[in-house]
Amino acid sequence: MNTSVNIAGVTFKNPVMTASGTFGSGAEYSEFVDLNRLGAVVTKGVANVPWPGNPTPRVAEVYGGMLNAIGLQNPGIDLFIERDIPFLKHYDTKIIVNVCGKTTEDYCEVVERLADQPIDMMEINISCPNVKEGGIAFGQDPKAVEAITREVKKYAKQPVIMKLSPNVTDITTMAKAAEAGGADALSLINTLTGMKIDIHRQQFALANKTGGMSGPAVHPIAVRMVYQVAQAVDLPIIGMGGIMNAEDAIEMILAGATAVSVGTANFTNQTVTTEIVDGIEEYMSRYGVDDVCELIGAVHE
Amino acid sequence: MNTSVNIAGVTFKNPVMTASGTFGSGAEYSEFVDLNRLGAVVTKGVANVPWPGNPTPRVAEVYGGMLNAIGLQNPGIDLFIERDIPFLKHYDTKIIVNVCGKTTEDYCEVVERLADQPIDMMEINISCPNVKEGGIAFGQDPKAVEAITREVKKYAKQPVIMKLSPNVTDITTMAKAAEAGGADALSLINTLTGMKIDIHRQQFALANKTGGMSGPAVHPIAVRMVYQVAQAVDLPIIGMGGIMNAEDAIEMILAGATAVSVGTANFTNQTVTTEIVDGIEEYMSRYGVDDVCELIGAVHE
Amino acid sequence: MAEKFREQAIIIRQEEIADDIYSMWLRTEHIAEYAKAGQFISIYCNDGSRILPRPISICEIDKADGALHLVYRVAGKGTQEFCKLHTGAQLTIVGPLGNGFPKKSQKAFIIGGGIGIPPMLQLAKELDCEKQIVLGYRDELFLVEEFKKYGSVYLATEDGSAGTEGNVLDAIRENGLSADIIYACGPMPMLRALKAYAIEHDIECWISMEERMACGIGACLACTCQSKNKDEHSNVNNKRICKEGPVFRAREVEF
Amino acid sequence: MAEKFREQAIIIRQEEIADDIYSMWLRTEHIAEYAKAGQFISIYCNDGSRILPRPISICEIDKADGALHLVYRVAGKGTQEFCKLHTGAQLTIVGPLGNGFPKKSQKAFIIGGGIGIPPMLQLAKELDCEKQIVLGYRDELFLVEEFKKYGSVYLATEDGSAGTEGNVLDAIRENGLSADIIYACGPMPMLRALKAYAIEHDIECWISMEERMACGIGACLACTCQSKNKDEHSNVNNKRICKEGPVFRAREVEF
Repeated sequence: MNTSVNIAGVTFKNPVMTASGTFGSGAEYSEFVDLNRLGAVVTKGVANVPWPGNPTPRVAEVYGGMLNAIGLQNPGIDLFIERDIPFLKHYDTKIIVNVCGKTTEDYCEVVERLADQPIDMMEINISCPNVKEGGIAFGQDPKAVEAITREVKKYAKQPVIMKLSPNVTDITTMAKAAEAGGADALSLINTLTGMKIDIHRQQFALANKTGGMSGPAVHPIAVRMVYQVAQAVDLPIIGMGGIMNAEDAIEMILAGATAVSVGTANFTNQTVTTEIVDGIEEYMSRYGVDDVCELIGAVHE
Repeated sequence: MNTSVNIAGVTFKNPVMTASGTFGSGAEYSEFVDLNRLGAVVTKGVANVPWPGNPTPRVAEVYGGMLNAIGLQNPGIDLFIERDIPFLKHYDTKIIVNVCGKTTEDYCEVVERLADQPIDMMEINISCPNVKEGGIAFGQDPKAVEAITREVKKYAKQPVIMKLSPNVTDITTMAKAAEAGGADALSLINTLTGMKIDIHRQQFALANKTGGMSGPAVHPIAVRMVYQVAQAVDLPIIGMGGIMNAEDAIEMILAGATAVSVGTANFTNQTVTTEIVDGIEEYMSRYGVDDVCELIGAVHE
Repeated sequence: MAEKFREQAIIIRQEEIADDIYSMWLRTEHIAEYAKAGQFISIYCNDGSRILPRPISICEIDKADGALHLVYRVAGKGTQEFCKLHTGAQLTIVGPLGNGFPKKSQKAFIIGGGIGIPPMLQLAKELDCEKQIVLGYRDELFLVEEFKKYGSVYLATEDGSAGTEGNVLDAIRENGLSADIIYACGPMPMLRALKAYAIEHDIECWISMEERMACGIGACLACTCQSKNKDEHSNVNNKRICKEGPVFRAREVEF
Repeated sequence: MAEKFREQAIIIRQEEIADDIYSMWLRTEHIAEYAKAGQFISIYCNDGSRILPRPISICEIDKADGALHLVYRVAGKGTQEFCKLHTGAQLTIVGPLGNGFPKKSQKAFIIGGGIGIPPMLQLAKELDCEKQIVLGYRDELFLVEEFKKYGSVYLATEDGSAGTEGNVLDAIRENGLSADIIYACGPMPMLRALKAYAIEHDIECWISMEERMACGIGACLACTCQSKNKDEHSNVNNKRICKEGPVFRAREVEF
């Protein structure tokens, strides 16, 4: 039985990855999960310099999900290269580094620093506000998506995954823009912007007022967008959004994803990633699927 | 204690309404709920002619919510005027008629037929595909939103509520477009487009492939959009999206809604609407709120 | 206007009577009193992640005891939740819903296929006529003894492990059976075949249909089926299975 | 690397010991064995609509019996769910999490305020020094008898119904107490006042902090607090309450 998948020339032992921001750089979860069993670890977004993030409360639970406004707190690329990459190199898994920034220059600086590092791919988080363009997220404007993709590709030595924001009218225009800019792969969906209000204190549950919504509540929206994007572009897709178990992961693959990222589910069950690896294999044997690639986009009417 | 609210000159005994499409014209739920206790009944979308709707399956349950692709099946305006309006006139509640169409002409025809009817307001569902514009929904293009609002207002004798789609990059541009077109009020959110795949049959759960997602899972997105729109325009807002209880309703009002519509929750609990009316009153007495209007947009940092 | 109730029902007992097929008796306050053969109830999950009711057909009604007998297949997470509940556990239910079977006096075929078998039991009990009960299974049998109390029972199994190898129509032919009216519930292909059989033999045929539901009471228009003629309520060629159905004259519906 | 476990714990018993304050004893496989005073566990809800764990501080540890004592306030739907569970019910828990209190030998103030009182009990039991236990309540008392076993207990209540009318510092002053080290858990204003008191009297002060958490193990960076100096892990002036905390030297954190 083959469970390995190939994305932009990189081979993953299985299609199960961790979603950026939910798994740190793997150290904390390595107390519960054998990282060697994962297709890849996608690290928390790293910027050119350390970011302190937002004030607390940074998270709030919502029905079937959660809101987060961590504010991309990260230790900066220097410490990341010195500490986090060497840590992950001890494991037999692929390393995908998520990159965030406030300006195109920020992104390019990080990508350039990573160019000669022993990592397998980079994932560009374009849901960050573009401070030079009045704070609208790069990922909400097709021109900005194409431009940032093209710029980043100039400096990248590893294949580049553009991570799309779902807070858009038409996800396929963003996917096509990334493709036009030279993206090697796409990942979606990032979080949906939500809000929670404490009716007793009549205050926002998050210090940041709004937060990114994730968890099983957003899964049907993620599946729809992955399906639409798979129909619209030729790039491989890493599907994510509310995947809580193998069934959700397989649903995402059937919709057109070559691999999946598991995020919020790690908070509910520390060992969910390896359970999903096992569950996909069980599904394959139950239905006589020899190669997991046969499942990619296999949904039909 | 005052629980009545005013929207575009119409006074509602309380801020609790039914969400279009979930409550028919009230007949079925009148076996469980005293319609006289509701602020308003918002009827299922009606078109100029009868619509047969989509093939089945038309609904699928998802985590904390549901998908629907009913396809706006409706009996057409003639039978609606002859049967449904007279039925509702037997009750001491306000009547808001939801209108759908495939072209601007369709909408205007229905609005014109309703002009001399004893109804209190009209709600225009602009999430329907505009068949003359390649099927993109009216509600996903600000120019189309302003244009359809302006056209409808030419024929309307009752105040017009424009119902906004959440499947957009920036809900405030749609709200401003409706305001520019002369809308008297806004209602939001309509459903979010989602998809579910049956991994065992490897088929779409809905005959229509995609469906509109509703239920508590979408509530935080609805609260966020209601808050954003309340900051952006001066129109009264009817907030809806995953309201399951009085707490959710109050949260929506604190975010800036003058009234709320309860939809999917009716499927979970047939008497939820009147329970929410009671729950809002309990909240008001507990916190010494004399007038429910004091709660509108009262959220603070 | 039919009486409908929302109640906290209490599980009297529950057991697995075949692979993934569960038999549950519920004590109700009012629903059993008003229920008719062929109607169904909505059962709500206790887990908040599942917000829609599960429509479950009524297998038996014990009016004296105010109890309902349900026999259902575990088909998803909701029924998975129900089957784990024990005596004394509570379930929120709404019913009775839909219209039941008419009760005529002609010589009758009472036909059930798979999980469409349970709803025929109460009808078999109530019908006062010559009853030929034809039950179709994949392999494992259930409720057969219960049906034998009310008429002559003929079996069909896909694997031939019991009765006629094949479907219910094969059993009817093999046993040379005939009747003047059909009452049936089961998978679509079976219902299609019975509709054709009824037209061919020019006999009355009543079938109970199934579809994904949301409200269960006729408001949401999710569970429609196509009707031969324009429906009075919908004003199009659609009928609501939860409201006008689940029992229809086979000739009235297109499927 | 500290041992952490994910287990199905079983409720030994649970009772409401004050208005909305519940006392629950859990049997664990490994967690009690490794737990230290001042640590916490994550408790998961059984209802699928709630996906995040509830961090609950450890009140007492019975290593011989492999049991944990938790005393928590019903503050939302999750704790509402927990408080309804009876003996024998199962809960998924993860722990022990965070770092506990250090155990010094100087004359100590053990100070708890409100729902910050329970985590001080195991420390009171373990500390081997002169202990002055100061507990602050709004009105209704709980766990007082338990604390009396381990030291002299001084009370403060907002309404004056017991002990000193006011807060824990009022009780310290009214009773003319002094100590060389403070261990404390409670509301922010109390912790701020104690930090100031400790600086003023130039004594060591250890506080246990609280914040909204998601992962509970240090990965998600939700439950941070500002640190005086740059934190080694975060590389900014933030520490993770679930990982570097919940117990901090008061001087190390800004709040």
